[in-house]
Formats: sequence, structure tokens, C-alpha cells
Amino acid sequence: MPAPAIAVSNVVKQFGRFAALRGVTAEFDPGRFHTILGDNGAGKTTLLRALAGLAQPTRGEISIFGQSPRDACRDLGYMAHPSLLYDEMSGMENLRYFAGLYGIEGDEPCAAAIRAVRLDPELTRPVGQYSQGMRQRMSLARAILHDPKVLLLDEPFSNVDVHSAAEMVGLLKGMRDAGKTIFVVTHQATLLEGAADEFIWMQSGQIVDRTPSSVRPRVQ
Amino acid sequence: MPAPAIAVSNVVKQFGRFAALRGVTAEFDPGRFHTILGDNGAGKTTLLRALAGLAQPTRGEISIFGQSPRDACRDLGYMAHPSLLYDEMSGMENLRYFAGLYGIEGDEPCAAAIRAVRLDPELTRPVGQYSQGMRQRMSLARAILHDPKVLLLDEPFSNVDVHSAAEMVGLLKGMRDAGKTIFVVTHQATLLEGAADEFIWMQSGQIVDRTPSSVRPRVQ
Amino acid sequence: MTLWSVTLATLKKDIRLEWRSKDALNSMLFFSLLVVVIFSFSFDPTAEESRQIAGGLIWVAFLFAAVVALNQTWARELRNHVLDAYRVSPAPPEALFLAKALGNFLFVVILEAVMAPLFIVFYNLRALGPAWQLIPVGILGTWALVVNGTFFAALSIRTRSREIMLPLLLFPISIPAVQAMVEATRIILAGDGSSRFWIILLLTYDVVFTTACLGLFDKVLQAE
Amino acid sequence: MTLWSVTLATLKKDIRLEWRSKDALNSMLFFSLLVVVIFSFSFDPTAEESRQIAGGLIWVAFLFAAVVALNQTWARELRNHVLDAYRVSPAPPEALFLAKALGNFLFVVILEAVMAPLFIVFYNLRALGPAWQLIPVGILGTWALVVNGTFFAALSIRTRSREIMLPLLLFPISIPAVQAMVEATRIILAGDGSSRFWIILLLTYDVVFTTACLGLFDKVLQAE
Amino acid sequence: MKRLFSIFSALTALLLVYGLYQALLGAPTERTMGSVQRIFYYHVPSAWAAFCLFFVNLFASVVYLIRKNLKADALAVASAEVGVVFCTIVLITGPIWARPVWGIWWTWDVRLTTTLVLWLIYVSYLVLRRFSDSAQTPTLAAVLAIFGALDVPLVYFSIWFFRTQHPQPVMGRGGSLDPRMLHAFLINLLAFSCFAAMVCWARYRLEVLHREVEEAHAMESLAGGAAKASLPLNRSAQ
Ligand code: HEM
Ligand SMILES: Nc1ncnc2c1ncn2[C@@H]1O[C@H](COP(=O)(O)OP(=O)(O)OP(=O)(O)O)[C@@H](O)[C@H]1O
Ligand SMILES: Nc1ncnc2c1ncn2[C@@H]1O[C@H](COP(=O)(O)OP(=O)(O)OP(=O)(O)O)[C@@H](O)[C@H]1O
Ligand SMILES: [Mg+2]
Ligand SMILES: [Mg+2]
Repeated sequence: MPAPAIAVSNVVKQFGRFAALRGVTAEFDPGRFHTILGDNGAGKTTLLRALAGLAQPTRGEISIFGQSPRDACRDLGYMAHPSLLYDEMSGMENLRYFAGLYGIEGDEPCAAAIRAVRLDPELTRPVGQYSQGMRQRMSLARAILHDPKVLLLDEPFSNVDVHSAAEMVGLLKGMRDAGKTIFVVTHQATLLEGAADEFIWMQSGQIVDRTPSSVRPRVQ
Repeated sequence: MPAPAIAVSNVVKQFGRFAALRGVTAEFDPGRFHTILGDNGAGKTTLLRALAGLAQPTRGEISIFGQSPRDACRDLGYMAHPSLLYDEMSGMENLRYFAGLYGIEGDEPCAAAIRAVRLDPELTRPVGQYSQGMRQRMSLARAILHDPKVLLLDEPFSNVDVHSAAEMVGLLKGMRDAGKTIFVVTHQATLLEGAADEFIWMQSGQIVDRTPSSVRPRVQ
Repeated sequence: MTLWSVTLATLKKDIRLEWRSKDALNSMLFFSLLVVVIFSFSFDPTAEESRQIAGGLIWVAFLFAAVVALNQTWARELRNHVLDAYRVSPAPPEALFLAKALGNFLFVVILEAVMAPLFIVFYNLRALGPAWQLIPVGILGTWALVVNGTFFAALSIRTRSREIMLPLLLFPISIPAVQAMVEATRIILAGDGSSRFWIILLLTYDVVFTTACLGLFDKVLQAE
Repeated sequence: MTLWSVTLATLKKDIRLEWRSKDALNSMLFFSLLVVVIFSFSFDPTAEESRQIAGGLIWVAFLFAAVVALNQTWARELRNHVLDAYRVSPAPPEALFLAKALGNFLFVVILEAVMAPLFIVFYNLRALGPAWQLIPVGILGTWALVVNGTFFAALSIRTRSREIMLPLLLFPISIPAVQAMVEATRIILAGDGSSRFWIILLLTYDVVFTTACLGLFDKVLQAE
Repeated sequence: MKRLFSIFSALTALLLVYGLYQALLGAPTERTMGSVQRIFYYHVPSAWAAFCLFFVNLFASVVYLIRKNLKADALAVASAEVGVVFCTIVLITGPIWARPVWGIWWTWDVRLTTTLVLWLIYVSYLVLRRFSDSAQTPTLAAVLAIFGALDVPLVYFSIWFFRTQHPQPVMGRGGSLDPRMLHAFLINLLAFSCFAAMVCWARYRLEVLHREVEEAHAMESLAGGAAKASLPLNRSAQ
């Protein structure tokens, strides 16, 4: 059994008078496909943001490959509800800029990322004029741009049409097989039945259950 | 066969040199549950916005109960990708304001709408701090607030957890049975199998197929 | 639901959002104080020259307050496309415009009410003319600034007309108003002659442009 | 990826976007144009008087215009939470700050380049002192305003009622800088005495606060 | 702790009373200025107290930034608020004194202006604290405090060579002050220092307790956290 890629030890995240995470403790193995499920407001996004180093936990520790999230940022790819893209720029321009932040030169990686999510790198339309699903996919392209070891995806398939979703799952599967650790928060577990190695159930700020995918997830 | 609630006669919507709708012609009967499916960028949102009177068609006519969308606005309930809510106000404050726009007095209707989407009218947290799915549901509450004859819902179930989604479908079904005409754009057709009367397939700006729900939709 | 009920509702909503607490008012007080202090650092209040331009100074300060307010007018409505929610509702577009204009007006007038006395103290101004006339001048002038500002800010809602050079439109239009208010203030402070003409000019200006804005706002709002 | 490459990339990006929608530039331009007009209406100065006050006028106009522009510095990064994308990247926070500061510096300098001639014409200014010194004063002064302005704008986006927040934070800190710019300009224009002391003061101000901003920006950016 | 505090405050009260006596009756009336000069015994000590408190604030802010210690932040709030109060006292007593002595309420001289700017800076500090949300406030405020501290010397220099009307430090050249005046002055200085320390301490305790309460609320909200967010049971169709 490999060393845990990610170790979370009783993390609490407080928003003023409300606690979104109430002591989450878990270890996640590298190279696996984790699917996080749970009701609205369960704390999934908050957990993901904590893993990405965007939200300092009020209490508790998070280690990614033994580092703090901030230090491990090169290994992390994060996709959120908002697109994290500039509406006024085309997809290619966006990725070119973000590639720069990771010290990636040249257009090829960007074009590759865009093609990977089945969009057209030539599309000159500004992202603000994309359809919702197109924007969603472009946002995923941003997350996988620097081909990180760990992917944190917050509902990547919402608003994405069925075919593209299937293709994206395939893509993620491929990356998992290439040894990447993948976290997907979603409400469409059925999409992932084939792909996910493990289903993690959250409820009111805690992980209440972890079922290996052999067991059919409790959806529907 | 009743008079068509909504008649769309070869509507074209152009964005610059790109046409999002390429001559859509259709009639929709009142009191039915229409589900609009299609790939990303097919033009679903654009069609819905045209029906809601938010986008003037470049060419073509739209009539809702014989009126133009702008004149029929009292009969229309519209829910979009963005929440159409003020992040800084609580859900109740938001609805109270929008109720005012429709000349609805008193808190009761607002509270009822919020409860209908299974949220807590007492929740004082500003909407900006809701979780994504909670916001989505509050947005639906806004759309059904003035109890319109026609509902135009753009992906109401994305980001909504499975149980709530099921409940929302139940709610919509109830409204359909109460004689309302319902349009739902979604990528999760499976959720609606029981409920929808008809599946409408869009592709690159046109309606390519309309299957009554008896036939199993072509998803997956 | 009438024009007024919606206007009031919107205005109330905006005010609530701006001033969730009385802190907001305090901060506006502080803001005015700061502006005056900055001025007195830039224009030595004891010097005769700065005494002379005090009329102009006051209006610059007011203008600044107005611009700070105007720049923000529509941001909130655009954030989650809330404007769409308004557009699909039967509420009259004029109500929205009126509410916004009134909101800005309120904001600026409060600041002015705080700033003016401070100016008077710091630059110990003494109006040689009928001082009370400064009040109508202030109100009319502020409304002139605000009503146009609000309207042209609304133009920038339209993604298309983003490129329209807002100021270059607003600038020539507001010149007469600016001249009127500055001249009137100067005359009243210096007490030479009557500011009647200028006040009437301001009044007509306000009437004309308020009607124009109300009439045209529908087009601006509904054009996507 | 070094500090500079990221700074340049961000700066390029901002300039491109600002060029597409000339929001900030417009409101700055509009504001300072009106300021000039207001003063030209409020009195017609003799050369001597105008020399005394021109320094104050110019710098107040620029300060306020800068505030108007600075308020929009971070709006773009906030829209789709793009800032988060930057925060999760390994790019150094200082780079982001530098880029923003430089961008604003550029805008304000452009503005000044447009405005200065207007002022000179309106107040038929002729510097009695060494005119070339106005250039270092202008550059140092502008940077003083912009570097703190950018930083405090970053503070104020995390607060309620942002727009009014920026001046509240910026003005008190900028008082010595404003004092120095105004005095230096006045001295140079009126040609009485040497502006050496003020220029040195400006220089120290710039050095101190630039280092402070660069050192502390990380904390501000990461404070969620 | 509590006992210590009450003892300390009792002592302070005594000192203040004695100081008041000294200031009004003990010390002789100043020759030229007359009785108004007695403001001096409150004017300067409050200035002194304000300065000390602002130093405490700076110190606390730095500590907070280095090691995210929320107690340090609480101290920063307390010292800033109390400091602003004392600074306000200086800004009020000053003009009251200036009017009869200089014939004007206010003049732009070094000491006055510096005090004013100092006051402005720390008010803006408090405003910032008011207007930002709980999670990030301490960091932002601490940063601003440091900026303010950096600014003060610059302000001082930017005005220092203006002709100053304001009395030069008397402490330095001790003799010039009548020993009884000096005595009264020192008493009041001590009294005000204690007073400031006491108020600051109380405010600090208050802040800490307040935060503990908040924490407790959050922990208790853990129980029905998301239950509050979406009620699974309560269904009511329209
Ligand atoms: C008008 C507003 C005034 C302000 C803001 C003000 C401010 C201050 C400050 C901050 C100090 C403490 C500085 C230090 O101890 O070095 C101080 C000390 C003092 N002030 Fe004032 N002052 C004002 C008016 C006056 C007036 C009118 C007088 C009397 C003519 C006066 C007499 C003194 C004296 C004698 C000291 C003690 C000097 C020393 O030992 O440092 N002040 N003042
Ligand atoms: N900034 C914030 N301030 C206050 N409360 C917050 C904030 N962000 C989230 N919350 C609360 O924390 C809880 C968890 O939010 P979170 O976004 O993690 O839920 P989620 O599991 O992502 O839900 P969804 O599936 O709908 O996205 C929610 O009740 C939400 O209201
Ligand atoms: N304002 C706009 N300007 C230019 N093109 C636009 C604009 N809005 C939409 N489009 C284009 O019109 C096409 C249809 O967009 P639309 O949002 O209707 O797709 P959709 O069916 O809703 O897709 P999704 O399922 O992803 O929401 C897309 O290619 C989109 O890029
Ligand atoms: Mg979420
Ligand atoms: Mg869509």
C-alpha cells in the first residue's frame, strides 16, 4: 500500500458563526480516482478549497505529498464553480496567460489542453460569449494545463452535455491511469460509475462514508 | 388539441456573424412539460432567452398566448445560469424585493416559494455565502415566485444534489398538473424521464427532433 | 404596482445594501473630512488666492464624490445578471432609473451637507451675497451631475456600447450645468450681481435632461 | 518563471483588456477634464496667482482621478474569481502587485501627459524655476500615489462598500506625499527657493512604501 | 487576575483624583497664560498616552503578522481604539488652549498637524476593521497599522521646518518649569498612563471574551450545521 498522497487530519473550517467543515480526517492514496458526493451545503467545495490552499483551515492539518498546499501548488490543478477565466479574452489568450504563471512557454501546451476538452483552439470568441458548458470545459482546460499530479475538480460536468461529459470522464480516466490523483465533486455519480475508484460521502461538514466503487454507489 | 401556448416561427438569432439560432419553428401546447436537450452551444439558452423576451430575435416571430414575450412577462418565469440574485442580501430579502416588482405584497408568498425549493426562509446568511446548489434552488424560487403560467428553466438541476433534484422534479410535475407550461433545459435527461411529456432536441441552432416521452430519450 | 412603489422599493434596497449599518454614514463623514484636509494641504487656506477659488474647490470636491458614486451605480445589477431579472419583470424601467439617480443624489447630497460646513470653517468663507441661494444651487447642480451621470453609466451596461467613450459624451453635455453652478456659487460668495439667471439655467437644464433620460432609458435597458 | 516574466505577462494582459474596454481611462479623463473646466470658470487668475495654486490644482485633480481609476484595478480579477486562479499558481504575488501598480502608473502618466498642457494653456503658466525638475517631481509623485493606491485597493476589495473605502485608507497615508508634490511644484513654478528637500522626501516616501507594499502584499493576497 | 485588575483600577482612580487636585489647586497659576494653562496637565499626558498606545498597536500588529496569534490582534484593536480616544482629547484640549493663548483655534504647525494625521490614520484603521469580514480583518488591519507607523515620521519631516508656534519640549530642559508645576505634571502623567493602561486592558479582555463567545456559537452550530442549510424533512409544495 503506497504512502498517502494527501493526508487531512481533523480539519475545521469556520465562517464566522457557522462551521462548514467539522473535523474532517482522511487519507487518500495516490493514483486513484476519488469521487466526492453529498448534499448541497455538505462542505464539498469548502474541503476542495482547503486542499487547494485557497482557504486556511481554522484548525487541523493538510499535507499533500508531505508539503503544505501552498508549497505543493505546482502539483495541484483546481477547477471551481466560477470559471476563473477572463470573460473578455478568448480561450487561447486565457490559457496563454495562465501558462505564463506556471512558466510554460509556447502555445502548444495550451492548444493541447483545449483540444483535450474538445474545444477549438482557433475559436476567437471571448470566453464571456461562450455557452455555459463551453466555458465549463475551458475552465477544466485551465486546470489541467500544467499537468498537475493532483486534480481538484468541483462539479466539472454540470452544464456539460452528455457526450462531452463522457469524453471528459474518459480523459480523466486516462490521467488517472497515468498515475494522477483525481478528486471530483459531483452530483452525477452515474457518469462516473465506470471510472471512479472510490465514492466519498460528505454530510454536514464531515466524511460519513467511503465506498470502493465495486459497491454500487447509493445514488437513485 | 388546445391552441398553442407558445408559437415560434422561424426565429433567427445572430451574434455578429455567428448565428446561435438558425430558423427555429415550433409550437408548444399549454400545460405540458417540455424538456430541451442538446449539446453545448446548441442554442438552448439563446432560445430560452428569446422566449423570455431578453433577446430580440434577429428575424422571426415569437408569440406567447398571442402576445409578444415582453407583454406576456407576467405569465413568464425565467431561471438562468447566473443566479439573478443579489449576493449581499439574504434569500428572503431578495425575494421580497422581486415580489415587489410583480406587485406582490407580504412575506407569505416569498416564504412559500423558498420552502417549495426546500430551503429555510429563516436563513439569514447572504446568498453570496450559500453553497452553489443552495443558490441554484433560491434562484428557482425567484422564478416561481409570482406563480407564472409558463416556466423557462435553464439547467435548474445542475449543482443540485440528487435528493433535492428529485424533489424539484416532483414540484415541477405538480405545477404541470396544475396546468402550467414548463420548459426545462438540462443535460440530465434521466432525472426527468418520469416527468417530461416531450423531449426536444436541439443541434447547432435548430430543433432537430421532438420525441414524446413514451419513447425512451436518446441519452446514454 | 406603480412607478413609485417600485422606485421606492429599489431605492430602499440599494440604501439597505449600501448602509447595512450606521458605519457607512460615519465613513462618509470621515471621507468628507479627509477631502477637506487634503484640500487644505494642497491649497494653503490662509492664502488669499485659495480663498478666491474656494467656490471652484467646493465643486471639485462635490464632483469627486459624485464620480465615486456614479462609477458604482450599475455594478451591483450586473454582477449575477440581476438586471435580467428586472427586465423580465413587469416593473417600469423608469422606476429603476429614478431609483438609481435618487440613490446617487442622496449619497452625494449627504457628503455635500457634511463637506460644505467644513470648507466654510477651514477657509473661513463668508458669503457676501444671499447665502441661502447656495442651497438651491447645490441641489440643482448636484441633480444635474447625477442624472446625466447615471444615464450614461447605464450605457455601459450594453456590452456593445462599451466602446462608446462615455466621458466624451457626458463631457460636452454637462459643460453648461457646470458653468452655471460654478458661476452661481462665485456670484453668491462674492456678492456681485444676481445669480438668478444661472439658477434658472440650472433648473431648465435639470428639467430637460431628466425628461430626456426617463424617456430614453427604456431603450437602453431593453437593448441587449 | 521569474518575477519579471510574470509581471510583464500580467501587465501586457491588463493593457490589452483595458484597451478593449476603456473603462478606467475614460472616467479618469472625464473627471480631470471637468476639473480644469470648473476652475477655468470659477475664476481667471493672473499669472502670479495661478503660479501659487496651479501646483495644488494639478495634483488634486490627479489624486482624485487616480482614486477613480484605482477603484477599478482589481474589479477584473474579482469577476470570475480569477484571483483564485492566480493564488493557486506558483507565480510570485509581488509580480501581480508590480504589474497592477505599473499599469496604473502608466494610465495616470498618460492622463497627466494629456492634462498638463491643458493646465498650462488655461493658466498660461511659465515656470520661473528650473522647469525640468517638474519631470522628476511628476514621476516620483505619481508613483507615490499609485503604489499605495494599488495596495490599498487590494485591501478595500475585501471590505464592504469598497469604493468609498479606498480614499479613506489612501488619503491619510498620502498626506506627506501630496504635501511634497504640491510644494515642489509651487516652488518650481514660482521659482522661489529650491525644491531639493521635497524631491528627496518624495524619493524616500517612494522607496519606503514600495518596499513595504512588495513585502506585505503576499499577506494581503493570501488572506481569504 | 480579576482581583489584580480591581486593585489596579482603584489605584488609578486615587491617582486621578490626586492629579486633579494637584492640577487645579496644587500647581500655581501660570503668569502670562493664566488658569487656562492648567489644561497642560491633561493635554500633554493624553498625548503621551496616545503615543504609547499607538506603539503598542504597532507592536501587536507585527506580532500578529509574524505568528498568527489572535490575542495579539485583540490587543491591537484595544490599543488602537483607546489610543484614538486619547488622541481626540489632545485634539480637543489643544484648540481650547490655543484660542486664548494664540488667538486662533488651529494652525498648521508640526506638532498639531502630525497629531491630526496620526488621528486620521488610526481612525481609518478602525474604519477598515469595521468594514471587512471576520476571516481576513486581522491581517488587513495589521498591514495597515504598519503602513501608518511608516508614515508618521514622513509626516513629521514634511512639516518640521514650518515655523512652529507650538511650545518646544519642556521635559528636555527641565529647570524651566516651576517644580510644583512639574510635580503636578508628573503626577498626572503617571495617572494618565495608568488610566490608559487600565482602559486598554479592560477593552482587551472584552475583545478576547467576545471572540470566545463567537467560537462557542460556531462550535454549537456544528451540530445542526447543514441541517440548517437545507431541511430534509420540511416539505410544502405550493
Ligand atoms: C491646537 C492643538 C494642539 C495640539 C494638537 C497639540 C498637540 C500636542 C502634542 C501631540 C504634544 C505632545 C508632544 C510632545 O510631548 O513632544 C503636545 C505637548 C505640549 N503642548 Fe500642545 N498641542 C496643541 C495646542 C497647544 C497649545 C495652544 C499649547 C500652549 C500654548 C500647547 C502646549 C503644549 C506643551 C507645553 C506641551 C508639552 C511640550 C513637551 O513637553 O513636549 N499645546 N501638544
Ligand atoms: N464564505 C462563506 N461564508 C459563510 N458561509 C459559507 C461560506 N462559504 C460556504 N459557506 C457555507 O458552508 C456550507 C458548505 O458550503 P459548500 O460550498 O462547501 O457546500 P457544497 O458541499 O459545495 O454544496 P454544493 O454541492 O451546493 O456546492 C454551506 O452551508 C454554505 O452556506
Ligand atoms: N452574447 C453572445 N455573443 C456571441 N455569441 C454568443 C453569445 N451568447 C451565446 N453565443 C454563442 O451562441 C451559441 C449558443 O449559445 P447557448 O448559450 O445558447 O448554448 P447552449 O445550448 O445554452 O449551451 P449550454 O448547454 O452549454 O448552455 C454558442 O456557440 C455561443 O458561443
Ligand atoms: Mg460546491
Ligand atoms: Mg445554456
